[in-house]
Amino acid sequence: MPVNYYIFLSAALFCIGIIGVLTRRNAIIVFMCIELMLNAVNLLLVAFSKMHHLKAIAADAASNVGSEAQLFVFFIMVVAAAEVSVGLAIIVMMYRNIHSVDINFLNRLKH
Amino acid sequence: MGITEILFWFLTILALTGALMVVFSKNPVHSVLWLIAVFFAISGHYILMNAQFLAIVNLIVYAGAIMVLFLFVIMLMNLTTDTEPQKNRWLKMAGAVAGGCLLLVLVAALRDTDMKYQLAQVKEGNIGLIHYLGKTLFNDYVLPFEISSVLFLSAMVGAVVIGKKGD
Amino acid sequence: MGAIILSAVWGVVMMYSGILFKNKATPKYIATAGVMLLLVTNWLEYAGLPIFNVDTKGMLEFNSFGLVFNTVIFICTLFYFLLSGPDMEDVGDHVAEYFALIFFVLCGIAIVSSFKTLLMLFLGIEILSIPLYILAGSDKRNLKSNEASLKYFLMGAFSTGLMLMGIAFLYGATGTFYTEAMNLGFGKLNSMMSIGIVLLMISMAFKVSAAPFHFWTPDVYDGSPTVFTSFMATIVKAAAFIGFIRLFENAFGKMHEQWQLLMAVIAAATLVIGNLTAVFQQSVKRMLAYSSIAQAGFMVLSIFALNSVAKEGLVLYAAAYSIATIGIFAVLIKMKDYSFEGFNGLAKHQPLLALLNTIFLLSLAGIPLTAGFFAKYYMLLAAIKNGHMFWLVIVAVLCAAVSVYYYFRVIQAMYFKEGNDPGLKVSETFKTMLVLAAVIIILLGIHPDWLLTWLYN
Amino acid sequence: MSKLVYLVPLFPLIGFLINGLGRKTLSKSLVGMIGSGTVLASFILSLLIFFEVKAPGFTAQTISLFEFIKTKTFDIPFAFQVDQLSVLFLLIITGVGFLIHVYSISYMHDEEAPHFARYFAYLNLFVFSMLLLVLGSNYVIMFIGWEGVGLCSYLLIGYWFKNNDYNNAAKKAFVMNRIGDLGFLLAVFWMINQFGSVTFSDVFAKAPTTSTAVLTGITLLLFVGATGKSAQIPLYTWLPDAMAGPTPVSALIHAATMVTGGVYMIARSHVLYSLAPVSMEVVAIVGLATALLAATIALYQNDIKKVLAYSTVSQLGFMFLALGVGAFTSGVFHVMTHAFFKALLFLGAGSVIHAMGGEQDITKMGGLSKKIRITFLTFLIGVLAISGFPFSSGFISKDEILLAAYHHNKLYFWLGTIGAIMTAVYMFRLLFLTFFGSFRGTHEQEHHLHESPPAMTMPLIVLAVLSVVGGLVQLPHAFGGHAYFNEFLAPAVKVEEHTDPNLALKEYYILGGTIVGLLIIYLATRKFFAVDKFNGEYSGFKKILANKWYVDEIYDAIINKPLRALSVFLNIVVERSGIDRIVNGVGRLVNYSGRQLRLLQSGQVGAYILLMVVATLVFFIIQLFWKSV
Amino acid sequence: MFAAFDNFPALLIWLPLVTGIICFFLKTEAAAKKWSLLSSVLTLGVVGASLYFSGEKYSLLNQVSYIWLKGINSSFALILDGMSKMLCLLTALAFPVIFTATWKHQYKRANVFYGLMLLSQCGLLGVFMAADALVFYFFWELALIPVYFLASQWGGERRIQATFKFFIYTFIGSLLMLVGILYLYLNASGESFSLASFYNSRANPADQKWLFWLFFIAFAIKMPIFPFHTWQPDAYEQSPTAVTMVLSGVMVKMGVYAVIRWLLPLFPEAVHKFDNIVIGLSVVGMIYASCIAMVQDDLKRLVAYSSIAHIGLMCAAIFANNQSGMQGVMIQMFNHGINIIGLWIIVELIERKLGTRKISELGGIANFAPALSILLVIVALANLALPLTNAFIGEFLMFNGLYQFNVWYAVVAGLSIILAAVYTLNMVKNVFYGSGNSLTAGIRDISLNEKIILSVIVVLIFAAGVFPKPFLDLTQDTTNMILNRIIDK
Repeated sequence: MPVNYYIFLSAALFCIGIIGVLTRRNAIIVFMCIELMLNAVNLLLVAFSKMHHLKAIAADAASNVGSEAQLFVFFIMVVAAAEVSVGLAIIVMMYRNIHSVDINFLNRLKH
Repeated sequence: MGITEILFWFLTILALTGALMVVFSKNPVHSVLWLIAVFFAISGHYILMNAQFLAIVNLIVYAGAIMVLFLFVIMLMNLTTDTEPQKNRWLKMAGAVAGGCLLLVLVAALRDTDMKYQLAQVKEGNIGLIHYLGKTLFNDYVLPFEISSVLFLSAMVGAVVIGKKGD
Repeated sequence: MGAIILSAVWGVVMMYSGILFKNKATPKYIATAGVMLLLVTNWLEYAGLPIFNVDTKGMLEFNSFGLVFNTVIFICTLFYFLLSGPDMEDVGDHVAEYFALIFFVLCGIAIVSSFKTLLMLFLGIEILSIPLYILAGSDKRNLKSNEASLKYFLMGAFSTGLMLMGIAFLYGATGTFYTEAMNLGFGKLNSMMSIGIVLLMISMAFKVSAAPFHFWTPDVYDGSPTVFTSFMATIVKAAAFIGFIRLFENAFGKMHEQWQLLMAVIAAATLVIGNLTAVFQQSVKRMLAYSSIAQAGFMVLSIFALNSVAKEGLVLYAAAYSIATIGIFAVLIKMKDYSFEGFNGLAKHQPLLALLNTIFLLSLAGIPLTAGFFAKYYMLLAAIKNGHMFWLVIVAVLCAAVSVYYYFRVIQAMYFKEGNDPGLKVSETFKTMLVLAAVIIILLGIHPDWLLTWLYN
Repeated sequence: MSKLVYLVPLFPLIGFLINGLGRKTLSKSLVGMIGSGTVLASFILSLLIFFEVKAPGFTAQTISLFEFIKTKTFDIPFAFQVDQLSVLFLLIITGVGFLIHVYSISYMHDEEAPHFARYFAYLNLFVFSMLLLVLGSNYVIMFIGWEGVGLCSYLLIGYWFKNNDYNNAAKKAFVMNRIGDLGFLLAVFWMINQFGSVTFSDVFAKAPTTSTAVLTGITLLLFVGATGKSAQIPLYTWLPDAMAGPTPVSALIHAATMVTGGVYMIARSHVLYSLAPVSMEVVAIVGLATALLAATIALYQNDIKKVLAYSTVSQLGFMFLALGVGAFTSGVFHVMTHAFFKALLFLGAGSVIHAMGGEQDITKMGGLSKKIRITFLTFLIGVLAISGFPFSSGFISKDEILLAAYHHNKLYFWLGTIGAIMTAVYMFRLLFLTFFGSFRGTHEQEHHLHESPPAMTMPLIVLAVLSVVGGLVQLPHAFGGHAYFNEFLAPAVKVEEHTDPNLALKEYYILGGTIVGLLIIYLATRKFFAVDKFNGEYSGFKKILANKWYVDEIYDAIINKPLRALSVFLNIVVERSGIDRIVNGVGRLVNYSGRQLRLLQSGQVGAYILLMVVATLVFFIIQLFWKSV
Repeated sequence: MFAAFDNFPALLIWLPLVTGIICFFLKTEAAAKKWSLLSSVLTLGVVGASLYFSGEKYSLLNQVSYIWLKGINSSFALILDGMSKMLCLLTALAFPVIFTATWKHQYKRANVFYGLMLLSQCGLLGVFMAADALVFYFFWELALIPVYFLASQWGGERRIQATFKFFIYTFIGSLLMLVGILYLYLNASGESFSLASFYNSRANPADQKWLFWLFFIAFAIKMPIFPFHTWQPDAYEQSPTAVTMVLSGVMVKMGVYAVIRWLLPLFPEAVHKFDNIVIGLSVVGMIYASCIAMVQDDLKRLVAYSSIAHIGLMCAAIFANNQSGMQGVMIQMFNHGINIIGLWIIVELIERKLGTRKISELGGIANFAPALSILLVIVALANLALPLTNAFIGEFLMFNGLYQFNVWYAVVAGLSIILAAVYTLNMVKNVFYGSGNSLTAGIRDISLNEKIILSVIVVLIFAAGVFPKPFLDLTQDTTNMILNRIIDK
């Protein structure tokens, strides 16, 4: 499978995520879109890992080139999980205070 | 076109539509569900690339844990009804345009790289299998593994500090 | 290594101290002790007798540069604890947890100052950021604080996304996460690497709050409890810079010319925007937020130039800037009124504080005989030595002149305007620490070599 | 003896210091003694030096005191030069100076002590600077004296500083002198860069080998200086105003000595001038023009001192005419005789004013001849001398000048003669209006009238004698005289000999012409001017003359007002709302842009992230596409 | 780096520095005054001694060089050559005079005031002796900062804006200079800041073109030269007179000195290239400032503008680049300092006695305070360079130099002599002559110490005016050195 496909796919997902971040104003949705971006990255990493693996085994069948990328993905998931816990906590706190999750509702700080 | 291709394209389309629906569906709950669909699609891709461990983790962690968490929060705030006030149309437009341009630029830049003829190995290749990954993880990657625990600790403390009621 | 482990452990200790000791004051002392311990271990490691010997599989390296930098950071933290530690009690009743979070941040800093693979950089940055999201929002009932933490969190997460995308592309292009391994590539960048570099540049620029990715800074610094603003604006920013320069030197050093232009653009934009916007501020706190952007602009010059002078300069700059800013914030925290008028006539009622504050401000403005001068001096020297894009130097110089304008507004308020007594309550330790900080500023201003010689042994 | 020449200026300087510092403590009489005593001392010394110099075989000497300005490129010593010319001036200055000091003692008697002392301090200082002027062995020392006398005249004109008109007069004098001085200074620079020195001997030695153009330039610039100092066109207007000062001052500074500085300077540098014919011509023309212009103005002045002032200007004009036509000695000679009779006239006028209790308007006088006998007689002598009564000093000196002019250019001669005639006319008018007819003043003035004390009349008599006999040292051959004066000066100043076969004949013509002319003028003026019922109003052409051709007004209109306007313009428009506005504008611009950039911080996360994305986009484009092309 | 006290330059730095710092801790006003006076007199003594120990065989006594920053190879180097000595003398002379002249003046928190004064003296002395670019820059700023605080703490109504304008203006200049210094440092042989290595490694003409302006703008602002001068009248007007004296008497000379010591030798080609521009500016500035001075009503502003005119002449003469002009500037730096301080003292006296500086409100002071008036007239005449006063020597030489460079510059500049006479005499007339008014009738004549100080100044004026030889000899060596560097390029 040409790696370009994966590149474009994840690029597309990534950009969709960005668009989501830019166009929605519900904090949770925005956050979800960010998660989407992360997943795009994961997909890309895995694709690359398989690509490099393919290149590597041509030289040496036993090499485990590429595993580092997959582990990186694993760590990304770990971090994402932690981030989510914190992020949701923050959103909840904010909801407690203003009963809204509208990101633009809070703009006391400006200029 | 073999089964792989068919699966690939199916999953791809599923992922993209899902992603788009996440962005455009009015009701947050729907967004969550669509996002889960996207995750499934991506996990499908992982499996296609024989990265079973990641596929499973992705399902468990993301689709399972994280998304459920999201769902809880949304329910808790009962945002189910579409109450999101419309954002300034121009800003929205600009956002969409900007994202589109970004994609355009990326594609334009990546269209003809030496990657064009590179292949990503599918169906076989065993680095994605759990016992290989496990070895590497606990031999070479033990340090980051430990360090990520600090991350969780801080996240936990943070959740406590912020979430704790009172004061 | 010692610093990483110890700070992590001490974070846990702090958590429990919160549970064990009900007395609000206790954690402060434990924390102070912890930082001192950190200093000691770090020092031992610098001296060549590390406590922990961990095989990092080449993911971390502890060279004198990183260690000296850590020392600077820890010293700043010590000052920060002793000056502003007591004021955390006014934020909320999770004092112990705050300290714990700060220690986790320190752990992240220690990682960032010694990473050799992008994975470690990523983890370090995250460990360094996530606690900050919390600290920013730690004043829960205060909407500004909420807003700050939300903004910080959302944008931080977004920039993390960008960073990861960058890393992914770099991996795709080079097939490795190790910075040295990437650096082997000479010659023309292919587009994937360019994308990767640009994305990493952006995310790091975001972390150091360099324009045009600085937008979070004023709001977050303004909204967060001032105690933590002080921490974020100084120590964390400095740490982000060490990560920045490590990354770009080790990983992309050889393609220097090919991304230099963007760095110049960032530097110029940061200098101009930071300084000009600071001019019109009415609240000192917010002015300091913008000034931190402006100062970041100067530090970016070091990454733009990327030569030995630049690295020395960065360490010096980090020290000078952090200590001075911590000092100013420490005084600011004591004030009721954060507006410039609040400072009116301070010299009459608190001559010592006013004097020390003046020294700090002069240092930030880069007046000779203060550390700030040599900091700027090194940055300019590095930029000139770099050879091309001389216009950047002129921009920097003019911006430095503009910066005088808003720093001196405070001095003018303190000395030349009449005002009534703000009625500050300052302890003796506070004063002594502040004096000590000022002394350090002056000494570094007279003889920076006392710090810089440690970089070479 | 000439080695001690530095004592000559030193005495007055000491006098100045003593009187200046002790003005509070010293008594008036003491002050007067010191003031005049010091001058007397230097007069005696000058006499001694004079006899030494007069002795045959004397060569000019240079007494250098110390290094003044010395750089690698040039060297200006502080040195004096003693030769016939300087000694002559020494005598005039100290001699006349002494008399006037004595005169002043009683003229100024009712000033209170400190001001009295101040007055004498100034006078001494003046004598000192004047001596520097004539003694200096190079142009810079001369310039020091040159500006010094200017300063003293400024101080003395403004002596009664309560009165702002006087202050303005003083200021005007100083500024106009400054204009001249600038010319002088530039000439000095030119000389330094041309000859590498400003010492007379070096300069004159190198002069012949220098291009005429350069010499012309230098001499003309020097002459600019002279016009300022010696009140020639166009810078003469300060002198009449200078009459604001006490009368003795007018006598000493503005008649006898300072104003002749220019003549001295040109006589001193006759070597340069005689090599620059153009300058000579200019000098002559300017001199002649001044002589005529001033004379016409003098015709219709009513202030006794103003009349004398304009006559001074006119006489100076004659001197320059003489210099211009190459008769340097005649010019200098006229300086001497003029010093005698003009000082006499001024002091006489002073005595009159003194008698009239400060009144200066001659239309308010008349018939004083019986009241103040001595003054009248001496004044009469003065008038006769200046209007050239045969064999009086004035006659001889003028006669020489006119003859010289005649040989140079007939036209000059005739114009000069007209000038001389006018001189006689206005002097007689003055005489009649003052001393003849009936008294036109108020009654208390009439009662107050009295002869001045001997301290004032003595100098009058001395000067009167000098005015009569002073000329005889130069009595023409035709009248069995001999040019002792020229002989004396010959080593220092070039004497031009015109070999004219029927010189004697011309002399007789002139003599006859003078006698007849004076007679006519006497009767005519008596008829025209001695009208008792005269109201101070003139009309028509007379009015223009009475208003001095409106020169002051013209200067005011074309120089003062524009300059002032310019200054105001610069101050308000260029400085305040120009440069300074720009400077502050930069600051304001910074402020403004700050205020605008601030608005980027809209406070909305969405906007922030959007901006970030856009920036990212730009970065990508720069990095990926722009740089590759 | 801490220089021992075994030679003059070190002594001249440490003495005012240490005494100044001590002064901050003095309690009473009287103590502060006495202490600072003592210190300044000591400094004067040291300078006097250094004047005696001139010449080759004492060269060690007249220089310092201690390694300061190994890392960037800059050393704490000072030298005292003729020009430095001349200016140090001026500085050392100015401060006691200022202290005594303003003795009666009451300052709140006097200890701070005098402490800062001494610090600024230290900075000034440092600038005049620095033989290392970085040290030079340090002192350049060190002299500025205390003056800023002095002016905006103890100044007049609009002091904050005025002095801040002054500060930021000069600060921009010095930053540009810093850039220039850094560039030269990188090109200097062996990356050193020492004056010698700067001299030896001359930038190529192309670089000189812009480096010249980086430096020149800094110095031009300090002097100040015509378009950069607008900070000056405000600053002078608003500062307390003691500070104004420092500013105009000594600090202005920093710019002139710096041009001679740093600009000319470093960028000869550029100097030859731009000399017409600079001289043109200066000459225009002279006329311009003189004209404006004629219509000023505030004594301080009047003196300020006249000072601008004089400085313009100095700058022009420097760039004329010849023996005469250079010598003239050297000696004039000293003389102008003396004269203008004298003028300020008198202005200060008038303001303190009558509470106003408005010329229009004054008049007839000579009737009531003759001593004051006489002294003023003398100083005023010195200010317009009458022969036998000190200024004449300098201006004579400078005009001569200008004349050698180009006749017409000299002619135009010469007009300023006349204008100077006009505004100075106007001032004298309107302030001191005339019959006086109710305000001035109340004035008391000057007291003894004021009299003494002014007499000192008057004596100096005449001493330097009648017998300038010592001054000329003192600066001969520097003049030759600079000129050789420019000619032999």
